[in-house]
Amino acid sequence: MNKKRITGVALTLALLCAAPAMADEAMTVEDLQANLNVVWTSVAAFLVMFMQAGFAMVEAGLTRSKNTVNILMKNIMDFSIGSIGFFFIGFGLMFGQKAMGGWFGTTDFLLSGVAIGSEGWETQWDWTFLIFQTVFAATAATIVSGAMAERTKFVSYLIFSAVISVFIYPVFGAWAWGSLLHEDAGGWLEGMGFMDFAGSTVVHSVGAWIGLAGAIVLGARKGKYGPDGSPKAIPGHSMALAALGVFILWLGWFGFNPGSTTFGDGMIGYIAVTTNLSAAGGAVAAMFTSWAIFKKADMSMTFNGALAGLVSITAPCDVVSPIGALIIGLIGGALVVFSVTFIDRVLKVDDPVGAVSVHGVCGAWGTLAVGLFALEEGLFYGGGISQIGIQLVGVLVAFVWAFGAGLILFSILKATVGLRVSEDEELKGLDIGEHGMEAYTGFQIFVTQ
Amino acid sequence: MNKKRITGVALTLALLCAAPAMADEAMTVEDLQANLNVVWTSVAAFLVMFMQAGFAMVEAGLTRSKNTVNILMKNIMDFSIGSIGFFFIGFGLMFGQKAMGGWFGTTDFLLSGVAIGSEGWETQWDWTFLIFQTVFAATAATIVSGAMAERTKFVSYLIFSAVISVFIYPVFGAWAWGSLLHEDAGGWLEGMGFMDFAGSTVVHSVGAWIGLAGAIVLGARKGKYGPDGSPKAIPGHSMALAALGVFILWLGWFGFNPGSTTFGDGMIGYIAVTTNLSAAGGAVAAMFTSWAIFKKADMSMTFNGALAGLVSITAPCDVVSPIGALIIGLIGGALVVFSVTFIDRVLKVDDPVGAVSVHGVCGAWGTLAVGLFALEEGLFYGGGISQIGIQLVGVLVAFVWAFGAGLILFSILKATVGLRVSEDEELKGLDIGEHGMEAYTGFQIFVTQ
Amino acid sequence: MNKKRITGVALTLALLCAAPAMADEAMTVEDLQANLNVVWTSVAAFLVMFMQAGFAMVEAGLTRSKNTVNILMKNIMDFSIGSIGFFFIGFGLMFGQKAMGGWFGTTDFLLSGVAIGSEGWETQWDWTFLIFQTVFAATAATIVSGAMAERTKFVSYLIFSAVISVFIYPVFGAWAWGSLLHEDAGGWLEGMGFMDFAGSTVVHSVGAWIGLAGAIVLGARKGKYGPDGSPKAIPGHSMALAALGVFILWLGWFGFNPGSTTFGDGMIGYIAVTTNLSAAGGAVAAMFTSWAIFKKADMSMTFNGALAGLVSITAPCDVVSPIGALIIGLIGGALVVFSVTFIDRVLKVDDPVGAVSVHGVCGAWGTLAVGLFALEEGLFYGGGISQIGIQLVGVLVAFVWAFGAGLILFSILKATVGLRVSEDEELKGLDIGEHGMEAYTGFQIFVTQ
Amino acid sequence: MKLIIAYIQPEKLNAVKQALYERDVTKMSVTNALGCGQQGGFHESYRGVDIEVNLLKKVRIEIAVNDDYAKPTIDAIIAGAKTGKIGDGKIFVVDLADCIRIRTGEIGSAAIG
Amino acid sequence: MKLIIAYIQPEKLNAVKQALYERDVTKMSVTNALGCGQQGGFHESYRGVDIEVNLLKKVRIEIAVNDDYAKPTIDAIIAGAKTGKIGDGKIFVVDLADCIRIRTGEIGSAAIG
Amino acid sequence: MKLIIAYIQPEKLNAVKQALYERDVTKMSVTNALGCGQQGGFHESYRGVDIEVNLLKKVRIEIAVNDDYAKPTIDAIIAGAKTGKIGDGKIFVVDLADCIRIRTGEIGSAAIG
Ligand SMILES: Nc1ncnc2c1ncn2[C@@H]1O[C@H](COP(=O)(O)OP(=O)(O)O)[C@@H](O)[C@H]1O
Ligand SMILES: Nc1ncnc2c1ncn2[C@@H]1O[C@H](COP(=O)(O)OP(=O)(O)O)[C@@H](O)[C@H]1O
Ligand SMILES: Nc1ncnc2c1ncn2[C@@H]1O[C@H](COP(=O)(O)OP(=O)(O)O)[C@@H](O)[C@H]1O
Repeated sequence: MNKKRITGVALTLALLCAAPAMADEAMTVEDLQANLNVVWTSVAAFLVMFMQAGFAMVEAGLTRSKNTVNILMKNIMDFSIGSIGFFFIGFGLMFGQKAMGGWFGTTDFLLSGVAIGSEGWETQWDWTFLIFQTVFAATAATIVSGAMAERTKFVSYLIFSAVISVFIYPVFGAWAWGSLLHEDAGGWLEGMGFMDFAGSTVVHSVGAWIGLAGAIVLGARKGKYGPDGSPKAIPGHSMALAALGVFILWLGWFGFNPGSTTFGDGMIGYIAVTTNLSAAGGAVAAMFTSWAIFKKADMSMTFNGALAGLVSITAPCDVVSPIGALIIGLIGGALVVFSVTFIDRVLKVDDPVGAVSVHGVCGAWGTLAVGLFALEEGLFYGGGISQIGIQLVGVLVAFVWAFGAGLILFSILKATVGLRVSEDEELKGLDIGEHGMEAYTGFQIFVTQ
Repeated sequence: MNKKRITGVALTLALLCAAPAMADEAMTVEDLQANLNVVWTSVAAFLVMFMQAGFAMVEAGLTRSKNTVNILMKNIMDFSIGSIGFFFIGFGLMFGQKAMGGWFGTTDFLLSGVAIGSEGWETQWDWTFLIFQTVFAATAATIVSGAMAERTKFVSYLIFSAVISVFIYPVFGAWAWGSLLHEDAGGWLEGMGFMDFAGSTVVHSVGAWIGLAGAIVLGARKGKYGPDGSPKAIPGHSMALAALGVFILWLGWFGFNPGSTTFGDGMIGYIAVTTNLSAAGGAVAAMFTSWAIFKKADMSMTFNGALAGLVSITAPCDVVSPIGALIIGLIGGALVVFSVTFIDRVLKVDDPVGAVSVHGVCGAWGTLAVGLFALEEGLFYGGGISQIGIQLVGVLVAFVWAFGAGLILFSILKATVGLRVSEDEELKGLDIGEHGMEAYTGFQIFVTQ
Repeated sequence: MNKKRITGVALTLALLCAAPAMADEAMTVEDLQANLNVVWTSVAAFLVMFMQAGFAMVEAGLTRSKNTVNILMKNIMDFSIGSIGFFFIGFGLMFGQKAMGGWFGTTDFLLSGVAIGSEGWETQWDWTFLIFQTVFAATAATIVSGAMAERTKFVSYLIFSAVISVFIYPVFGAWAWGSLLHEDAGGWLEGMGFMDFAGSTVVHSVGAWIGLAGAIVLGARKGKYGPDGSPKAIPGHSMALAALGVFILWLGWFGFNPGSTTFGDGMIGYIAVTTNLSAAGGAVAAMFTSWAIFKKADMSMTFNGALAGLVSITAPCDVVSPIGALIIGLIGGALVVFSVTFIDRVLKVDDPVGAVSVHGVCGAWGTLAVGLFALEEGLFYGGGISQIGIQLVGVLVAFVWAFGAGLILFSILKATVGLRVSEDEELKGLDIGEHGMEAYTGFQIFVTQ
Repeated sequence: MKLIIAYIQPEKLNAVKQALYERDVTKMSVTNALGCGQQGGFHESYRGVDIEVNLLKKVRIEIAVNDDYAKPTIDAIIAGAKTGKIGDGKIFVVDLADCIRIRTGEIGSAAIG
Repeated sequence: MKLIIAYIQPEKLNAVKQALYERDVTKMSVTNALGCGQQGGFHESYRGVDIEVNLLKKVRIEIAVNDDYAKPTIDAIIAGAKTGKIGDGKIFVVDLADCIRIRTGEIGSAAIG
Repeated sequence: MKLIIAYIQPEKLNAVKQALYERDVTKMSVTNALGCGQQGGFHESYRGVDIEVNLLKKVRIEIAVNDDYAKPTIDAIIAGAKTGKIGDGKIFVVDLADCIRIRTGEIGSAAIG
């Protein structure tokens, strides 16, 4: 039977006769709120899904044209493999009833407890929750590709991307967000009072610390550091794509943060305001900071700054004032410039798109900012220092877990399938080496590095 | 009077006084559900409209830079002409009361029965339904431009694009979806029990079979086949645009499939899950299939695979399990690789972007998959073979109608205004020939074919 | 406390127990409508925000590759600075209680009257209203960058962009839309009966007239006019980006116009229909007009035409019939071709992307069209000529205010920090001059002007 | 030794390469160029303003050959590129004073092939 | 016959073409090039790291002429390209051993124009 | 005077520039080119159809030098570009009949440096 037809008819009836057309028993206001929550959360999930396009464009734009096909393939594959893997394994690990005192879930794999097609199926919340969580998991995974761009073996990438989506991300997620589906399935971190509303740490830092581990194990791109260790610029091939990507991400974040209410009420608008102010602050601060330091208003820093503001406000977006949000964004934006420079020059870790700074460092900053700016718990509002202590624990645990798991994972891959492409392939470009094609046929491209 | 002000005021009042501010008679829960349906269906329609950008980017990216302006013009014009034509003629043909036992509609042109500005106008469903159906019609039309890219005369394109939107698509639509507006206006195919929830056949196959007819009547692009008939590669000019397009389409599909409920409840999330799993499966399967056959993970095949998964799940998205959806997508993704190769090498039909394989072949597959995987009617779930028989009838009828009407239409155009540009124009590029300009001024582009 | 968890739980409860889980007192249907309005208005705001990406792509695509970084920087900065400035100052000026008989607001800066975190906070409308109005303000500001592209000093741009968002736009907004937040805070123009539903004049014309003033004060780009004053073509560098931008804007307009109801009911669908028909009409009319005049179907005119249709229908979208909307769009599309040519050849004002024609001229046309086509007030529907008189007043006032304020502002800047880059910088490109980098590293780009 | 420089229509490159291969000339260097010659330009327009385009896309081939190969090489280029229509292109021949293979340091005729 | 190769500033191309036309030199081939000479490079930076850019955009013109046209051609290029600022460019003159028009097979001086 | 034309691997450009600077050769012009030589091409494929790519990316350097600079220049190019692997490239030397500096009108040897 064609549901579409039925609803069409039902609607027509409802409108024509003004009789309760939908239900055996009358629909209640609460049912409707539940339906509204579904609509809102679904739309938010779609916006977050679209962030994949944003990441793809940013990462492609900030790398060289000889590696464009490769980075695009990585982006579509991490989302595809992640969507499947999270459905089978990750979701249950993260949201199922917890084993061993809140360390990981053991139920709800494939949402198997939810009968399909049965009575009341059409008003189910769980599927909407699943798609929303799936796109979050994919976000964490996709962050890694940026930090490891232009030199990672494709087959290795597929493997570790799967591991991130089915294991590293959901396990940490279980600790911090385990109770989102079943109230009594909470993880140990949230049990302590750790606050990370939309995932500064859970999603962004986790992804970034894995990426950091990857960038370290891989080593820098050929030509990134001179013989004397001085960093060289390897400019990306399209600032237009990079900018487009950032705008798409900014849009997607309105799904990410306000969507994390998973509830259709005025908080959506409020969180949209804090999110937007922080992003704007990030862009402004990064621009002026880069201008002051480098004597030019640097574009890639400015756009990174907007992302920095967005990552920073992800954890505190629902508990801070708009002014607080703006300050958090401004600091995030300044921070990202220093962090990129520090990682590039001092740590000498080669992160082509600045993913570690944007998602890792600013993710940590945003998480800590909860302890400072939260209207109830924050230090600056008389909430004392206990919350910031808890936040610090969460930040550190995320680092240890994600960076540690990443190091182990990448070391194993390095020793087995190999993590890095050959020198010759890196020189010619991964597009030809891994995929046997070029991204911009016909265009005369002149790359001497 | 300014509606905006009124609603603003009404809202303020509603919030301040908590009194029923909207209505002479009290609003009911059913009224609200109707409003929620409007919001959801409108948002879904906008997402589907955005697929036009996706198609434009995919088609531009997979063709040569000398034809970019032309393909972009075709994309905006099919949407524009289609929107107008469907409003005047197509909509009534499709959804009006049916003449002659369900063959086509004869009422509701311009939604003329719906009084504008009258009592209750603001709660009308019909306009939302119209915009939703308009963007669907435009999707069918736009598929054709890809299959006929890089050699079709622009003026001919405008003509046949209009014919598709006002006649070929809506007539078939009347048969399969005729009752969506008026319950008693059903077409003969749906009367038989044909199931195509969101249009694997109605939208995608119909568009693709017309495109197939067009590609055949046109003949291959110069240089596509060697003197011995061996296919040559004519690489597209921007994999970045192509990838962006696929991500946009993937997003748009969350309007296409879940939106086809036109109803705000939990089915949105469920269909989003099946849709996403199938898309992911399609990408993964296409990648591994291309890898196995061509020894390289082919990018354009992988991205085509995601679309293949999306097209495949479009018909069955509401009646299959997530696992079923994943399998449907995996098969669709593998299928598209073989189909592209088969059409290219054996049929020797030149379809630059793979539209026939993606939308036609996988559309047929998805429609048949209903008969196999539907939880109630599907063969694999004990539903017997009757449904698959009905689905087969629908698939064949779509082919005969769309391919046949296409052949006639293109043959007439060929004999009159002419369907194909001159050899010289094809060589120089349609951008210069048809539009007197280039797409990438300043860029050194080196095309030797 | 983690709101996310609570709502998740609440939902689960609501679904499992079907008990009123949300509230101390029972939620009413009106509460729900308010929640639905929040969801809809927020989604609409996000779509409008995404128009920033559209503007960025259109402006980048229609200018030369040596100025791409600069135009992208301008786009992100006007949104960022605008978001912050509008929050602090613009919003209150526009929507606060009016001083001096409706000239500007003096309250509600930072929405300071709205207690954060208090009882009922979560159902607040004001924040949603703020984010929606913020993205509108940013739209007005961003229009200016197109008209002044390829020669404006970056630091000057930052300054005047801020002035537009915090002063020029909100003051005019106060006159026409002042009552949207507080019913009794209406401005003098709306008091007269001026109708501009979604901002043909308030947003688009205001932005464009400022841009016109800027383009005049700046003077034309080097090489734009020959020694004899004949206009030269300076083709943009990427029609693909320009087209993508237009599609994004078209999508965004479904937030702009239907979103301006800020109310979730059937008017959304209705306005979507009128908006879409007008856009389609604009594209079609512009194409055929350019074809007739220039003998070629000009792409940039066609895409400008779609925008012209969209701008034209912005004021009258809620009060005209679909046929009326189509006609308005057709006229707008034809108008834009003549206007671009007129401004280019006769006025000899150099507007690289046609912003003055698209947003200014068509904005004025759309505003006047209310007086002609409005089903109640319109001349063609027996409404007499009084409304068109009022509309004309609004159009003229907008011109005088925006163009005048712009002239003053730009003259001051010219005399102080300087408005235009040096000749040498203009030649080399603003990307290198202002930002020390190039947009397309590696690509061989051959620009001889 | 001679350095042969040829400007041809872009779409003839494959045919020229083919013709060269048949005459055992397998080394060459190719760049893209814009040519201005007898072949008429054409009009483009942008936003209603005409543009006279008289720099047309060409391919530039550079081939260093020993003297006895000069004639066959020229013949091959003509064979591959000639259509008889204006715009077919030109071949320029320059004396080559010396030639060095970077890899081996060979010089003169030995280095050319 | 001479082959004249000139490197000029990109924005001077139109002026040079104009000057050549006035002297009846209507055939030429143009490529884009990067030049390194006396003209100072400039600094770019990317993500805070400096890049020394000393390959500047130039246009390369190649014109084959009969001997008596060499001087006017060179004069025309100078007339069109000279600003007196460093970076104006260079002209190189090479003896042309032969010239063939592909379309007709004409050779030598007859083929040049 | 000599005009030295060298085709090298793109990634060797910086090394060659370095080597030239060390020998006081600071002026040159660079274009991108596609080379076909002894170095094997490779396979690409697109949508399952193979493409034989035998035009490989190269960089073309053009340097005008006085006769006594010819040898050091060639040596420098070899020093910077040589890896010993096929594809390293070639150097062609052509007699330069004349050289003019556009800015000053200087001619001959004086104009070269
Ligand atoms: N004297 C010349 N100097 C440099 N390039 C030339 C000269 N004559 C012709 N060319 C090149 O050859 C191309 C074809 O020349 P053209 O005169 O159009 O054709 P044809 O040789 O068939 O008469 C030109 O576009 C230009 O690139
Ligand atoms: N010896 C040379 N060999 C090759 N190209 C040269 C040589 N000298 C100059 N050029 C080219 O000419 C351009 C201008 O030279 P430059 O020395 O900067 O200016 P000027 O001639 O005004 O002193 C350079 O960028 C380069 O492309
Ligand atoms: N005879 C030739 N004429 C023109 N260019 C040549 C010639 N021989 C070599 N080249 C250029 O030099 C490049 C390197 O030549 P190749 O034979 O591959 O390497 P190697 O010199 O190491 O044997 C080629 O790709 C081509 O660009």
